[in-house]
Amino acid sequence: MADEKDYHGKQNYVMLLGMIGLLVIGMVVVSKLGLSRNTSVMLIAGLGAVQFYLVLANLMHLKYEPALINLVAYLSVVFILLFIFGVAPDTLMIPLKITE
Amino acid sequence: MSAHHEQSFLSKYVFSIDHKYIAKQYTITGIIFAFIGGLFAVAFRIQLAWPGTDIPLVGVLDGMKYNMLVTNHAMIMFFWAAMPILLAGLGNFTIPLMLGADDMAFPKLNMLSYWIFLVSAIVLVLSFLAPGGGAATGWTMYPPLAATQNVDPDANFLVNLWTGGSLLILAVALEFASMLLGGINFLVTSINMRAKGMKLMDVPAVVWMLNLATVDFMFSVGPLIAGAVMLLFDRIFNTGFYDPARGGDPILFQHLFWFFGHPEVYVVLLPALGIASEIIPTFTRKPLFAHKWIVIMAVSSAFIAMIVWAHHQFVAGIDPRMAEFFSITTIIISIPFAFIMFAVIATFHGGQIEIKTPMLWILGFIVFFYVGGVTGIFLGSAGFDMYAHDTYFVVAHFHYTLIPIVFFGGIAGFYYWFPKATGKMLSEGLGKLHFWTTAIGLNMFAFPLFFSGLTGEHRRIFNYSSYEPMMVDWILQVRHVATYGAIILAAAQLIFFLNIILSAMSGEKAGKNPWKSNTLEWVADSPPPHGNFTTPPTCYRGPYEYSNPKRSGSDFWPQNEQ
Amino acid sequence: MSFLPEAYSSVAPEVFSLFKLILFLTSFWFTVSIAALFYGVFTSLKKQGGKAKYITGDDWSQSKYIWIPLVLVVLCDFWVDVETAHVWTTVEIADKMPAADYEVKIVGRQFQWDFVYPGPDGKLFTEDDVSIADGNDAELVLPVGKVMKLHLTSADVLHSFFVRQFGFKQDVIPGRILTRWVQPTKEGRIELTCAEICGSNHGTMRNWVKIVSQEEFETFLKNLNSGKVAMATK
Amino acid sequence: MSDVSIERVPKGRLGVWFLIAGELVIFGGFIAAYILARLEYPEFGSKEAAGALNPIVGTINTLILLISNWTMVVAHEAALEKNVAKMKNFMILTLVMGLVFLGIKLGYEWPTDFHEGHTISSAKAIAGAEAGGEVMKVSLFWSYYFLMTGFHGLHIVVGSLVIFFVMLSCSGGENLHRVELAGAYWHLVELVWVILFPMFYLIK
Repeated sequence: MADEKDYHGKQNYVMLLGMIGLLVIGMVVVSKLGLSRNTSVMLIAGLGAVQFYLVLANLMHLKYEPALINLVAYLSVVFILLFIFGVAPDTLMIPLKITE
Repeated sequence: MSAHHEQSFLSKYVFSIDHKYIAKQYTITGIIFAFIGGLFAVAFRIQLAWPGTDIPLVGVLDGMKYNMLVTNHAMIMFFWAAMPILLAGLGNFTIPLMLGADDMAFPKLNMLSYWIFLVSAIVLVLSFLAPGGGAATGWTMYPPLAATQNVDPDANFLVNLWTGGSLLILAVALEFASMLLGGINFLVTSINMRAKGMKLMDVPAVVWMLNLATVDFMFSVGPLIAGAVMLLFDRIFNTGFYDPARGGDPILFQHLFWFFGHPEVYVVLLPALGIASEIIPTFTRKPLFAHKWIVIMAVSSAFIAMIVWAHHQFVAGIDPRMAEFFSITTIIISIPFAFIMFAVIATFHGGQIEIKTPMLWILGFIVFFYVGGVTGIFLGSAGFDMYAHDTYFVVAHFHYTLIPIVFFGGIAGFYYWFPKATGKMLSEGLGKLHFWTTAIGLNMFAFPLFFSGLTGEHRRIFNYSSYEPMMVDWILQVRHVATYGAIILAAAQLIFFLNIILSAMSGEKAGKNPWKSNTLEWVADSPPPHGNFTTPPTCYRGPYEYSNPKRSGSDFWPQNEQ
Repeated sequence: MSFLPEAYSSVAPEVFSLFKLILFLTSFWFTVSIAALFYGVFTSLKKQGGKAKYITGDDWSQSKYIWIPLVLVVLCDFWVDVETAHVWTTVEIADKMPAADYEVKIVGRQFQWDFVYPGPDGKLFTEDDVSIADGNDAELVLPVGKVMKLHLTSADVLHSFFVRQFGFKQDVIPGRILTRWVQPTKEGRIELTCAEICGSNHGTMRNWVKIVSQEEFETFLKNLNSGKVAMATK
Repeated sequence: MSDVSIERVPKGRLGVWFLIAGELVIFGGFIAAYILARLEYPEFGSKEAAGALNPIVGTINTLILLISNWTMVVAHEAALEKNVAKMKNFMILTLVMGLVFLGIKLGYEWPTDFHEGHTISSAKAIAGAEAGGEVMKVSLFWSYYFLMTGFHGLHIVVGSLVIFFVMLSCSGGENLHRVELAGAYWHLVELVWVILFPMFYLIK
């Protein structure tokens, strides 16, 4: 293997674990609050995104990796979002077509 | 790994972890399948020209058989011929050699990906033997047809798995997995194992293009793998992802399919352009015109390629506003390719052009690919695609893109690197004969189809007798000419095999650098030993320093020389 | 283009003229580029003791020879985009659609087209709709000069509603109804084909479009509602 | 991207990251398909569908998977400190957690759903407006649910095997860098579950 000198900073994983755990609980609570559907979906999606970032950046050490790896990792997410936004208008269009 | 160590026959030729042998395995497998696919094409071309003829091996074609041949012709040519030859074969051979590396980053992974590929090929062949014959749904596998054909909802899932459609989907998924692993290998190798002193712009354009192709593949194939699994489940577990009768949405599959299916075209196109950008400077003895910009444009085209997919679905019933957006992006993508083609053409001016066989093939590639390229504008324009979609205009268009890419580009690369791969030269005379016959075959076959397509002759019809306007005299003539062309195209490849056999028996020895080229692969012996380079080369300059005034004596300046 | 079919609908001429525009532009660029290519090749073939020019194309004095053409290409692209958007909008965008005089529902099934006309109440999607299902002989009867609203759907798999002379096609999707419109401009009997592979007999899926004068169309509707048309079923 | 910063990366790590990107796109394909289908069919949130899943069990499972990721990170730190014994213990803990997750999913959740008559192709027939007769839309949710949780479970199995063999190969204290690679793959499983959990259990 090439050089194994590790450029990963130390970090407090217990705290990280706690944060993500709280976010999970938070999502469940939000889903139980009986808010209007859109708000709850928004909130849950937001919390989920935060967890996603925490896991990716800290657990998987992405924030210590060089630019290229960040590019690759985030591009994969970007293209999927692109796909969703590209197709969403199509799937949303269907009900109104049926009822014509 | 250490250079030059003894290997048993099996570990050297069969379970080889040497990138050069894996490249040869890919290429040979690809050529075999290209031959099978070609025979399929000849068979249904004969049916089109002379309906109801009893064709040897396949018999008289009815609608089902015809659809099956068309479907598997496309599938084989795309996934089991173009991909292994132009991506896996070319990449495995050139990337380590041109970067001055001793092998791929993960040789064992490399071997694994070839063997997965071979398994996928075997599954494909099995799909022909399944009850009901192979898949006959068109290569796009649009559900609900693909989700229900030959499927018995009450039978258990093994029965439904043992059908042409299911096996084909399985084979495609396996093939993608193999190419994905191979792609990881390409990228890691090109990033980590470049020769000492090789900066990004010293990397030859073909390696750039291969990596771009791999990136496009990696980021676009996921949705189709997911979609293929869902389609398979629709077939074997009676789920309803795509079948409206079970509550699904057939258009969703089309999106999943084309999100991959369009970048796939660039996955095979970019390596071909890369081959051109290697061969042209070598035989014009000139630097590649605006090398940096060609790379930049290739990168941008690789990105735009990800957001044009829906132009295959203009008439599929998608949201019309979306169609307008995708029409614009589709026509925008012509800009980077226009630039690349202009730059390539500019490279010829003021050179010392020697039209050896590889150069001849590349000239053919440029001219014929131009035809395919400009006719792409017609179809990219949603307004006219409404009429031309699914007619022979489309067929002619994509045969004018893919045959130049895979045949002309790929074979040019083959003639160019064959001396390096085997140490023997190929015969110039036979090579030129091969070129002219192939060129005649292509144009006889594809060009007339533009006209019959314009009259609205729609595709995938096994017998036009039910359509009066399609039975007029000149269209019948067009079908005959096209069929003769297809037969010539197929027969011309025999010259190719003859050429290879002759060179294997009595080809003249190729030196280390028969074409007087700059890039690093020509530093190694031909054929390069296991481990490629006796001493790892160091890179001092860009790959296209031909006729540099600073260089006295010779008109080329290898990358590894001070 | 003599190869293109005769136009039978109000939009077909626009579609075909779009084709001519693109043909003009692309053939111009094709000729220019290929001419430049061959000029380059034949003026710089290998000569004894000749030396190639060292042109990197990095500075503007050289690269302008491809940047300027590129800008022109972009302009042509823009032109094509504008024309495309115009044609596409007129044909496909629902709210750009002219007011419909009549409606018909067209159902593709393996391997034939069925046509559903409004019943006595003159409205579609009601109980008394009359459907014409007559294998490959069923005719889609349209009045000349009137705007016909087409409700396209399928009963089993994907098909594609394609009448060459109308200049457009539309895939029909089971479980969805897509609305397009056509305004026939000539009387006559032309072919309605399926342009999306739909199974073993896709190659025989052909019906007829019969374009008649408005009076004949009215009488046709009357006969339909009084069950005088063959194969008409409620 | 300057060359230096790239060539500091060991090739193994690069390879794993490209693999992760590829896997992310594949999962992304499923997730995108699910989201799009869900936009199309509001009844996904109905009592027979998302409503029938038990969020409590899901939450417990999520936390278990989360803790297993934490133990994996600790194992990696131990590997950095060349503390093989600690590393092995925490990797074993990770494996146990992974198996518990699978146990709950395959041993409790899926059987309950089956018991309630929800299978991958289970259907509740409702009159379809234009689809001709009966359509069975509710089944779609369960198709997606079983498909995607199954695919995720498959990755947990693969990840556990990877961790197991890496553990064996590192038990002598050699090639410890593999621990991080195995860990990265294991975190991918968590990464995906972070999205799957709310999508299936919480959004009604």
